[in-house]
Amino acid sequence: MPWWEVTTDPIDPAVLQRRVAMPGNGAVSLFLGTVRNVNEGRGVRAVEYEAYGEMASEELGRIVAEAAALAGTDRVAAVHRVGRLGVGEASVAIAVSSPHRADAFAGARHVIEEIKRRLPIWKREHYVDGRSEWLSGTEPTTAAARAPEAPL
Amino acid sequence: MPWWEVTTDPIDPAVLQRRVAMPGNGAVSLFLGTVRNVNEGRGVRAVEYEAYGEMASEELGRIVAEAAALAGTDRVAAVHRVGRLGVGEASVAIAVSSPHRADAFAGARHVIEEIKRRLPIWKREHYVDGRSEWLSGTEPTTAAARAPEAPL
Amino acid sequence: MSLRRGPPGRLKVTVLLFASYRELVGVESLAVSLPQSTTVGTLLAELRRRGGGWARLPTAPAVAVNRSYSRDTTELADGDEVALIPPVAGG
Amino acid sequence: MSLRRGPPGRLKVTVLLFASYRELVGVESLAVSLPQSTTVGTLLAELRRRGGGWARLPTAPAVAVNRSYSRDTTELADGDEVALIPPVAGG
Repeated sequence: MPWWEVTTDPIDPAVLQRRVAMPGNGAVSLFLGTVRNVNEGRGVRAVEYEAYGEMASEELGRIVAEAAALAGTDRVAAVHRVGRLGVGEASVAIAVSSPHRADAFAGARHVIEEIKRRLPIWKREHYVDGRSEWLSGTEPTTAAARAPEAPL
Repeated sequence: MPWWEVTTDPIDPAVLQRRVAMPGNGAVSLFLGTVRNVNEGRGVRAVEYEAYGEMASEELGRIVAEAAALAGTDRVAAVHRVGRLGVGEASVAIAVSSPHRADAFAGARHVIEEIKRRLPIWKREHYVDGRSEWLSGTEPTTAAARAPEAPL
Repeated sequence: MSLRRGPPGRLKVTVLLFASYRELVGVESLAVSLPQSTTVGTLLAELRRRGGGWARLPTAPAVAVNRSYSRDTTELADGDEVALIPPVAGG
Repeated sequence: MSLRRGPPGRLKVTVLLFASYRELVGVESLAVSLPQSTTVGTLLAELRRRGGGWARLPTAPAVAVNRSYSRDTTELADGDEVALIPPVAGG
Protein backbone atom coordinates (compact mmCIF):
# COMPACT_ATOMS: atom_id res chain seq x y z
CA MET A 1 0.00 0.00 0.00
CA PRO A 2 1.23 3.50 -0.72
CA TRP A 3 2.55 5.45 2.26
CA TRP A 4 3.47 9.08 2.68
CA GLU A 5 4.15 11.62 5.41
CA VAL A 6 5.07 15.25 6.01
CA THR A 7 6.90 15.34 9.29
CA THR A 8 9.39 17.16 11.48
CA ASP A 9 11.11 13.87 12.39
CA PRO A 10 14.49 12.98 10.90
CA ILE A 11 14.24 10.67 7.90
CA ASP A 12 15.52 7.11 8.03
CA PRO A 13 15.77 5.77 4.46
CA ALA A 14 15.93 2.20 5.75
CA VAL A 15 12.40 2.57 7.11
CA LEU A 16 11.11 3.62 3.70
CA GLN A 17 12.95 0.78 2.10
CA ARG A 18 11.31 -1.71 4.44
CA ARG A 19 7.90 -0.15 3.77
CA VAL A 20 8.11 -0.93 0.06
CA ALA A 21 9.86 -4.29 0.36
CA MET A 22 7.90 -7.21 -1.05
CA PRO A 23 9.25 -10.69 -1.86
CA GLY A 24 7.97 -10.50 -5.45
CA ASN A 25 9.54 -7.11 -6.14
CA GLY A 26 13.19 -7.45 -7.06
CA ALA A 27 13.90 -3.79 -7.84
CA VAL A 28 13.95 -0.91 -5.38
CA SER A 29 14.65 2.67 -6.39
CA LEU A 30 15.31 5.04 -3.53
CA PHE A 31 15.80 8.77 -3.87
CA LEU A 32 17.10 11.13 -1.22
CA GLY A 33 17.25 14.87 -1.28
CA THR A 34 19.72 16.35 1.19
CA VAL A 35 20.54 19.89 2.28
CA ARG A 36 23.46 21.26 0.27
CA ASN A 37 26.18 23.40 1.81
CA VAL A 38 26.06 25.86 -1.06
CA ASN A 39 23.38 27.30 -3.31
CA GLU A 40 24.03 29.67 -6.17
CA GLY A 41 27.47 30.37 -4.82
CA ARG A 42 26.39 31.20 -1.25
CA GLY A 43 27.46 29.09 1.71
CA VAL A 44 24.45 27.52 3.41
CA ARG A 45 24.41 26.62 7.09
CA ALA A 46 20.86 25.36 7.45
CA VAL A 47 17.51 25.30 5.71
CA GLU A 48 14.10 25.88 7.22
CA TYR A 49 11.24 24.15 5.47
CA GLU A 50 7.75 25.53 5.98
CA ALA A 51 4.72 23.62 4.74
CA TYR A 52 1.04 24.15 4.28
CA GLY A 53 0.89 20.95 6.26
CA GLU A 54 -2.58 19.59 5.57
CA MET A 55 -2.41 20.33 1.86
CA ALA A 56 1.20 19.14 1.53
CA SER A 57 0.16 15.82 2.99
CA GLU A 58 -2.89 15.50 0.73
CA GLU A 59 -0.94 16.59 -2.35
CA LEU A 60 1.89 14.18 -1.54
CA GLY A 61 -0.73 11.44 -1.27
CA ARG A 62 -1.99 12.33 -4.75
CA ILE A 63 1.55 12.31 -6.13
CA VAL A 64 2.29 8.94 -4.54
CA ALA A 65 -0.93 7.53 -6.01
CA GLU A 66 0.03 8.80 -9.47
CA ALA A 67 3.46 7.18 -9.15
CA ALA A 68 1.87 3.93 -8.07
CA ALA A 69 -0.39 3.94 -11.12
CA LEU A 70 2.53 4.88 -13.37
CA ALA A 71 4.79 2.16 -11.99
CA GLY A 72 2.09 -0.48 -11.76
CA THR A 73 2.76 -1.12 -8.08
CA ASP A 74 1.32 -0.07 -4.76
CA ARG A 75 4.76 -0.14 -3.17
CA VAL A 76 5.47 3.59 -3.17
CA ALA A 77 6.53 5.51 -0.08
CA ALA A 78 7.50 9.15 0.30
CA VAL A 79 8.33 11.43 3.18
CA HIS A 80 9.09 15.14 3.25
CA ARG A 81 10.62 16.64 6.32
CA VAL A 82 9.88 20.17 7.51
CA GLY A 83 11.44 22.40 10.13
CA ARG A 84 15.09 23.36 10.43
CA LEU A 85 17.60 21.01 8.79
CA GLY A 86 21.39 21.11 8.84
CA VAL A 87 23.67 20.51 5.86
CA GLY A 88 23.62 16.88 4.75
CA GLU A 89 20.32 16.05 6.42
CA ALA A 90 17.65 14.47 4.23
CA SER A 91 14.69 16.70 3.43
CA VAL A 92 12.93 14.18 1.26
CA ALA A 93 13.06 10.42 0.69
CA ILE A 94 11.19 8.31 -1.82
CA ALA A 95 11.15 4.54 -2.27
CA VAL A 96 9.48 2.46 -4.96
CA SER A 97 9.74 -1.27 -5.34
CA SER A 98 8.58 -3.18 -8.37
CA PRO A 99 9.18 -6.42 -10.20
CA HIS A 100 10.71 -4.25 -12.97
CA ARG A 101 13.56 -1.81 -12.46
CA ALA A 102 12.35 0.62 -15.12
CA ASP A 103 9.06 0.99 -13.24
CA ALA A 104 10.84 1.49 -9.93
CA PHE A 105 13.00 4.26 -11.38
CA ALA A 106 10.06 5.91 -13.17
CA GLY A 107 7.95 5.88 -10.02
CA ALA A 108 10.65 7.48 -7.86
CA ARG A 109 11.40 10.03 -10.54
CA HIS A 110 7.75 11.00 -10.83
CA VAL A 111 7.45 11.61 -7.10
CA ILE A 112 10.47 13.90 -6.83
CA GLU A 113 9.60 15.84 -9.99
CA GLU A 114 6.03 16.45 -8.82
CA ILE A 115 7.16 17.33 -5.31
CA LYS A 116 9.34 20.07 -6.79
CA ARG A 117 6.53 21.19 -9.07
CA ARG A 118 3.57 21.38 -6.74
CA LEU A 119 4.08 20.42 -3.10
CA PRO A 120 3.18 23.49 -0.99
CA ILE A 121 6.48 23.65 0.85
CA TRP A 122 8.87 26.59 1.08
CA LYS A 123 12.49 26.86 1.94
CA ARG A 124 14.28 29.58 3.85
CA GLU A 125 18.02 29.27 3.49
CA HIS A 126 20.26 30.40 6.33
CA TYR A 127 23.63 31.43 4.98
CA VAL A 128 27.01 31.26 6.65
CA ASP A 129 27.16 35.07 6.51
CA GLY A 130 24.24 35.20 8.96
CA ARG A 131 21.58 36.28 6.46
CA SER A 132 18.59 34.22 5.44
CA GLU A 133 16.21 34.27 2.49
CA TRP A 134 13.19 32.51 1.11
CA LEU A 135 14.29 30.57 -1.91
CA SER A 136 12.58 31.67 -5.08
CA GLY A 137 10.62 28.62 -6.12
CA THR A 138 8.50 27.21 -8.91
CA GLU A 139 5.07 28.58 -9.84
CA PRO A 140 2.74 25.64 -9.24
CA THR A 141 0.06 26.97 -11.58
CA THR A 142 0.50 24.32 -14.24
CA ALA A 143 -0.47 21.72 -11.68
CA ALA A 144 -3.82 23.48 -11.21
CA ALA A 145 -4.38 23.69 -14.94
CA ARG A 146 -3.92 19.97 -15.44
CA ALA A 147 -5.16 18.62 -12.11
CA PRO A 148 -8.15 16.38 -12.88
CA GLU A 149 -9.39 16.93 -9.34
CA ALA A 150 -9.48 20.74 -9.64
CA PRO A 151 -12.64 21.68 -7.76
CA LEU A 152 -15.67 22.81 -9.74
CA MET B 1 35.95 8.84 -5.60
CA PRO B 2 34.19 5.91 -7.25
CA TRP B 3 33.95 2.73 -5.20
CA TRP B 4 32.93 -0.79 -6.13
CA GLU B 5 33.14 -4.33 -4.80
CA VAL B 6 32.18 -7.91 -5.56
CA THR B 7 31.78 -9.63 -2.24
CA THR B 8 30.17 -12.47 -0.33
CA ASP B 9 29.28 -10.10 2.54
CA PRO B 10 25.67 -8.97 3.07
CA ILE B 11 24.96 -5.57 1.56
CA ASP B 12 24.19 -2.58 3.77
CA PRO B 13 22.68 0.17 1.59
CA ALA B 14 23.39 2.76 4.28
CA VAL B 15 27.10 2.18 3.84
CA LEU B 16 26.87 2.90 0.11
CA GLN B 17 24.81 5.95 0.80
CA ARG B 18 27.48 7.27 3.15
CA ARG B 19 30.18 6.53 0.60
CA VAL B 20 28.62 8.85 -1.96
CA ALA B 21 27.47 11.55 0.46
CA MET B 22 28.99 14.97 -0.16
CA PRO B 23 27.77 18.28 1.26
CA GLY B 24 27.52 19.85 -2.20
CA ASN B 25 25.48 16.98 -3.66
CA GLY B 26 21.80 17.33 -2.81
CA ALA B 27 20.50 14.36 -4.79
CA VAL B 28 21.14 10.69 -4.08
CA SER B 29 19.76 7.88 -6.21
CA LEU B 30 20.05 4.44 -4.69
CA PHE B 31 19.10 1.22 -6.44
CA LEU B 32 18.72 -2.19 -4.84
CA GLY B 33 18.22 -5.51 -6.51
CA THR B 34 16.78 -8.17 -4.23
CA VAL B 35 16.12 -11.87 -4.60
CA ARG B 36 12.51 -12.48 -5.68
CA ASN B 37 10.43 -15.32 -4.32
CA VAL B 38 9.18 -16.23 -7.77
CA ASN B 39 10.61 -16.25 -11.28
CA GLU B 40 8.68 -17.15 -14.39
CA GLY B 41 5.99 -18.72 -12.26
CA ARG B 42 8.29 -20.94 -10.20
CA GLY B 43 8.67 -20.49 -6.46
CA VAL B 44 12.23 -19.56 -5.56
CA ARG B 45 13.81 -20.38 -2.22
CA ALA B 46 17.33 -19.09 -2.74
CA VAL B 47 19.71 -17.93 -5.43
CA GLU B 48 23.36 -18.79 -5.81
CA TYR B 49 25.47 -16.19 -7.55
CA GLU B 50 28.73 -17.30 -9.13
CA ALA B 51 31.18 -14.74 -10.46
CA TYR B 52 34.35 -14.66 -12.51
CA GLY B 53 35.55 -12.68 -9.54
CA GLU B 54 38.59 -10.81 -10.84
CA MET B 55 36.91 -9.84 -14.10
CA ALA B 56 33.59 -8.99 -12.42
CA SER B 57 35.43 -6.59 -10.17
CA GLU B 58 37.36 -5.00 -13.05
CA GLU B 59 34.27 -4.78 -15.24
CA LEU B 60 32.22 -3.28 -12.42
CA GLY B 61 34.99 -0.71 -12.01
CA ARG B 62 34.70 0.17 -15.70
CA ILE B 63 30.92 0.46 -15.41
CA VAL B 64 31.19 2.68 -12.35
CA ALA B 65 33.71 4.91 -14.15
CA GLU B 66 31.34 5.23 -17.12
CA ALA B 67 28.48 6.19 -14.81
CA ALA B 68 30.68 8.77 -13.10
CA ALA B 69 31.56 10.33 -16.46
CA LEU B 70 27.91 10.21 -17.54
CA ALA B 71 26.64 11.80 -14.34
CA GLY B 72 29.46 14.31 -14.04
CA THR B 73 30.34 13.17 -10.53
CA ASP B 74 32.87 10.89 -8.89
CA ARG B 75 30.35 9.91 -6.24
CA VAL B 76 29.34 6.53 -7.61
CA ALA B 77 29.39 3.34 -5.56
CA ALA B 78 28.29 -0.16 -6.50
CA VAL B 79 28.46 -3.56 -4.89
CA HIS B 80 27.43 -6.97 -6.17
CA ARG B 81 27.07 -9.82 -3.77
CA VAL B 82 27.88 -13.42 -4.68
CA GLY B 83 27.26 -16.72 -2.96
CA ARG B 84 23.96 -18.07 -1.72
CA LEU B 85 21.24 -15.48 -1.00
CA GLY B 86 17.79 -15.95 0.48
CA VAL B 87 14.58 -14.33 -0.76
CA GLY B 88 14.55 -10.59 -0.06
CA GLU B 89 18.31 -10.29 0.37
CA ALA B 90 20.04 -7.64 -1.74
CA SER B 91 22.22 -8.98 -4.53
CA VAL B 92 23.22 -5.59 -5.84
CA ALA B 93 23.23 -2.02 -4.58
CA ILE B 94 24.17 1.17 -6.40
CA ALA B 95 24.39 4.71 -5.09
CA VAL B 96 25.08 7.92 -6.98
CA SER B 97 25.05 11.40 -5.52
CA SER B 98 25.11 14.56 -7.58
CA PRO B 99 24.15 18.21 -7.37
CA HIS B 100 21.46 17.35 -9.96
CA ARG B 101 18.81 14.70 -9.52
CA ALA B 102 18.64 13.83 -13.22
CA ASP B 103 22.35 12.98 -13.16
CA ALA B 104 21.98 10.89 -10.01
CA PHE B 105 19.15 8.86 -11.57
CA ALA B 106 21.00 8.49 -14.90
CA GLY B 107 24.16 7.30 -13.17
CA ALA B 108 22.39 4.66 -11.09
CA ARG B 109 20.40 3.52 -14.09
CA HIS B 110 23.54 3.13 -16.19
CA VAL B 111 25.21 0.95 -13.58
CA ILE B 112 22.32 -1.50 -13.20
CA GLU B 113 21.70 -1.73 -16.95
CA GLU B 114 25.37 -2.46 -17.67
CA ILE B 115 25.62 -4.92 -14.79
CA LYS B 116 22.79 -6.89 -16.35
CA ARG B 117 24.35 -6.60 -19.78
CA ARG B 118 27.96 -7.51 -19.16
CA LEU B 119 29.00 -8.34 -15.59
CA PRO B 120 30.37 -11.92 -15.62
CA ILE B 121 28.06 -13.21 -12.92
CA TRP B 122 25.68 -16.15 -13.11
CA LYS B 123 22.68 -17.14 -11.12
CA ARG B 124 21.52 -20.59 -10.09
CA GLU B 125 17.99 -20.52 -8.78
CA HIS B 126 16.95 -23.01 -6.13
CA TYR B 127 13.23 -23.67 -6.36
CA VAL B 128 10.81 -24.60 -3.62
CA ASP B 129 10.24 -27.93 -5.38
CA GLY B 130 13.86 -28.84 -4.61
CA ARG B 131 15.23 -28.44 -8.13
CA SER B 132 17.76 -25.87 -9.20
CA GLU B 133 18.77 -24.35 -12.53
CA TRP B 134 21.17 -21.86 -14.03
CA LEU B 135 19.17 -18.90 -15.16
CA SER B 136 19.38 -18.30 -18.88
CA GLY B 137 21.07 -14.94 -19.12
CA THR B 138 22.05 -12.24 -21.57
CA GLU B 139 24.69 -12.68 -24.27
CA PRO B 140 27.36 -10.12 -23.37
CA THR B 141 28.75 -9.94 -26.90
CA THR B 142 27.56 -6.43 -27.66
CA ALA B 143 29.71 -5.20 -24.81
CA ALA B 144 32.79 -6.61 -26.56
CA ALA B 145 31.81 -5.06 -29.87
CA ARG B 146 31.55 -1.58 -28.41
CA ALA B 147 34.15 -1.75 -25.64
CA PRO B 148 36.77 0.88 -26.42
CA GLU B 149 39.30 -1.05 -24.34
CA ALA B 150 38.89 -4.32 -26.31
CA PRO B 151 42.43 -5.73 -26.39
CA LEU B 152 44.37 -5.57 -29.65
CA MET C 1 -36.97 45.03 -8.08
CA SER C 2 -37.00 44.09 -11.74
CA LEU C 3 -33.48 42.76 -11.55
CA ARG C 4 -33.24 39.50 -9.65
CA ARG C 5 -30.19 39.51 -7.38
CA GLY C 6 -28.36 36.47 -6.05
CA PRO C 7 -29.36 34.94 -2.77
CA PRO C 8 -29.07 37.46 0.03
CA GLY C 9 -26.76 35.44 2.33
CA ARG C 10 -23.04 35.95 2.48
CA LEU C 11 -20.28 33.38 2.73
CA LYS C 12 -17.33 33.21 5.02
CA VAL C 13 -13.96 31.88 3.89
CA THR C 14 -10.65 31.56 5.64
CA VAL C 15 -7.64 32.95 3.80
CA LEU C 16 -4.25 31.42 4.62
CA LEU C 17 -0.84 32.87 3.79
CA PHE C 18 2.51 31.13 3.86
CA ALA C 19 6.22 31.84 3.77
CA SER C 20 7.10 34.99 1.79
CA TYR C 21 3.42 35.97 1.36
CA ARG C 22 2.82 35.69 5.07
CA GLU C 23 5.82 37.87 5.77
CA LEU C 24 4.84 40.36 3.06
CA VAL C 25 1.35 40.87 4.43
CA GLY C 26 2.10 40.20 8.07
CA VAL C 27 -0.94 37.95 8.32
CA GLU C 28 -1.08 34.17 8.62
CA SER C 29 -4.81 33.61 8.58
CA LEU C 30 -7.79 35.86 7.90
CA ALA C 31 -11.57 35.34 8.01
CA VAL C 32 -13.26 37.10 5.10
CA SER C 33 -16.97 37.66 4.48
CA LEU C 34 -17.93 37.70 0.81
CA PRO C 35 -21.05 37.95 -1.34
CA GLN C 36 -22.39 34.69 -2.75
CA SER C 37 -20.87 33.59 -6.07
CA THR C 38 -17.52 35.22 -5.40
CA THR C 39 -14.76 33.62 -7.44
CA VAL C 40 -11.15 33.10 -6.47
CA GLY C 41 -10.16 35.90 -8.86
CA THR C 42 -12.61 38.34 -7.29
CA LEU C 43 -11.39 37.48 -3.80
CA LEU C 44 -7.79 38.11 -4.87
CA ALA C 45 -8.73 41.54 -6.28
CA GLU C 46 -10.59 42.30 -3.06
CA LEU C 47 -7.54 41.40 -0.97
CA ARG C 48 -5.18 43.48 -3.10
CA ARG C 49 -7.42 46.52 -2.66
CA ARG C 50 -6.63 46.43 1.06
CA GLY C 51 -3.29 48.07 0.27
CA GLY C 52 -0.03 47.64 2.17
CA GLY C 53 1.53 44.20 1.78
CA TRP C 54 -1.70 42.94 0.17
CA ALA C 55 -1.19 45.30 -2.76
CA ARG C 56 2.28 43.92 -3.29
CA LEU C 57 1.09 40.32 -3.69
CA PRO C 58 1.37 39.04 -7.26
CA THR C 59 -1.68 39.74 -9.43
CA ALA C 60 -2.34 36.05 -9.98
CA PRO C 61 -0.72 33.92 -7.28
CA ALA C 62 -1.39 30.19 -7.20
CA VAL C 63 -4.38 29.47 -5.02
CA ALA C 64 -5.61 26.31 -3.35
CA VAL C 65 -9.21 25.93 -2.28
CA ASN C 66 -9.72 23.28 0.36
CA ARG C 67 -6.19 21.99 -0.21
CA SER C 68 -6.42 21.51 -3.98
CA TYR C 69 -5.05 23.88 -6.57
CA SER C 70 -7.86 25.91 -8.09
CA ARG C 71 -8.49 28.34 -10.92
CA ASP C 72 -9.34 32.03 -10.85
CA THR C 73 -12.83 31.17 -12.01
CA THR C 74 -13.54 28.73 -9.19
CA GLU C 75 -16.60 29.88 -7.19
CA LEU C 76 -16.15 29.90 -3.46
CA ALA C 77 -18.51 28.26 -1.01
CA ASP C 78 -19.21 29.01 2.61
CA GLY C 79 -16.51 27.63 4.86
CA ASP C 80 -13.88 27.28 2.14
CA GLU C 81 -10.21 27.39 3.06
CA VAL C 82 -8.42 29.56 0.52
CA ALA C 83 -4.62 29.45 0.55
CA LEU C 84 -2.33 31.77 -1.37
CA ILE C 85 0.58 29.62 -2.47
CA PRO C 86 3.98 31.25 -3.12
CA PRO C 87 6.22 29.58 -5.69
CA VAL C 88 7.01 26.22 -4.13
CA ALA C 89 10.45 24.95 -3.17
CA GLY C 90 9.98 21.48 -1.73
CA GLY C 91 12.35 18.62 -2.33
CA MET D 1 62.70 -22.92 -47.25
CA SER D 2 61.36 -20.31 -49.64
CA LEU D 3 58.29 -19.76 -47.43
CA ARG D 4 59.05 -17.89 -44.20
CA ARG D 5 57.14 -19.44 -41.25
CA GLY D 6 56.18 -17.72 -38.03
CA PRO D 7 58.42 -17.91 -34.98
CA PRO D 8 58.92 -21.49 -33.83
CA GLY D 9 57.92 -20.99 -30.12
CA ARG D 10 54.53 -21.90 -28.71
CA LEU D 11 52.38 -20.03 -26.23
CA LYS D 12 50.57 -21.20 -23.16
CA VAL D 13 47.20 -19.84 -22.15
CA THR D 14 44.89 -20.67 -19.30
CA VAL D 15 41.26 -21.38 -20.22
CA LEU D 16 38.63 -20.74 -17.55
CA LEU D 17 35.05 -22.00 -17.53
CA PHE D 18 32.17 -20.81 -15.39
CA ALA D 19 28.67 -21.76 -14.33
CA SER D 20 26.80 -23.78 -16.98
CA TYR D 21 29.89 -24.08 -19.21
CA ARG D 22 31.92 -25.43 -16.32
CA GLU D 23 29.24 -28.00 -15.57
CA LEU D 24 28.84 -28.89 -19.25
CA VAL D 25 32.54 -29.62 -19.74
CA GLY D 26 33.33 -30.71 -16.21
CA VAL D 27 36.43 -28.53 -16.21
CA GLU D 28 37.03 -25.30 -14.33
CA SER D 29 40.50 -24.40 -15.56
CA LEU D 30 42.75 -25.79 -18.28
CA ALA D 31 46.29 -25.01 -19.44
CA VAL D 32 46.55 -25.11 -23.25
CA SER D 33 49.62 -24.92 -25.44
CA LEU D 34 49.06 -23.25 -28.80
CA PRO D 35 51.03 -22.16 -31.84
CA GLN D 36 52.03 -18.51 -32.03
CA SER D 37 49.44 -16.18 -33.61
CA THR D 38 46.50 -18.29 -32.50
CA THR D 39 43.32 -16.23 -32.36
CA VAL D 40 40.44 -16.57 -29.92
CA GLY D 41 38.34 -18.09 -32.71
CA THR D 42 40.96 -20.71 -33.50
CA LEU D 43 41.29 -21.64 -29.83
CA LEU D 44 37.52 -22.07 -29.57
CA ALA D 45 37.50 -24.38 -32.59
CA GLU D 46 40.40 -26.34 -31.07
CA LEU D 47 38.50 -26.75 -27.80
CA ARG D 48 35.31 -27.90 -29.51
CA ARG D 49 37.25 -30.58 -31.39
CA ARG D 50 37.99 -32.24 -28.05
CA GLY D 51 34.47 -33.67 -28.12
CA GLY D 52 32.25 -34.49 -25.12
CA GLY D 53 31.02 -31.42 -23.30
CA TRP D 54 33.46 -29.25 -25.27
CA ALA D 55 31.63 -30.08 -28.49
CA ARG D 56 28.36 -28.96 -26.93
CA LEU D 57 29.64 -25.46 -26.13
CA PRO D 58 28.10 -22.78 -28.33
CA THR D 59 29.99 -22.11 -31.55
CA ALA D 60 30.70 -18.50 -30.60
CA PRO D 61 30.50 -17.99 -26.86
CA ALA D 62 31.49 -14.65 -25.37
CA VAL D 63 35.16 -14.68 -24.48
CA ALA D 64 37.23 -12.51 -22.20
CA VAL D 65 40.98 -12.28 -22.58
CA ASN D 66 42.74 -11.06 -19.46
CA ARG D 67 39.41 -10.01 -17.97
CA SER D 68 38.19 -7.87 -20.87
CA TYR D 69 35.67 -8.95 -23.47
CA SER D 70 37.47 -9.79 -26.71
CA ARG D 71 36.70 -10.60 -30.31
CA ASP D 72 37.17 -13.83 -32.25
CA THR D 73 39.99 -12.20 -34.17
CA THR D 74 41.98 -11.23 -31.07
CA GLU D 75 45.44 -12.83 -31.18
CA LEU D 76 46.49 -14.58 -28.02
CA ALA D 77 49.79 -13.96 -26.22
CA ASP D 78 51.78 -16.19 -23.93
CA GLY D 79 50.30 -16.25 -20.44
CA ASP D 80 46.88 -14.99 -21.45
CA GLU D 81 43.86 -15.86 -19.33
CA VAL D 82 41.02 -16.83 -21.65
CA ALA D 83 37.57 -17.13 -20.09
CA LEU D 84 34.48 -18.56 -21.78
CA ILE D 85 31.58 -16.45 -20.56
CA PRO D 86 28.08 -17.96 -20.47
CA PRO D 87 25.17 -15.55 -20.92
CA VAL D 88 25.37 -13.32 -17.86
CA ALA D 89 22.72 -12.95 -15.18
CA GLY D 90 24.05 -10.46 -12.67
CA GLY D 91 21.93 -7.87 -10.93
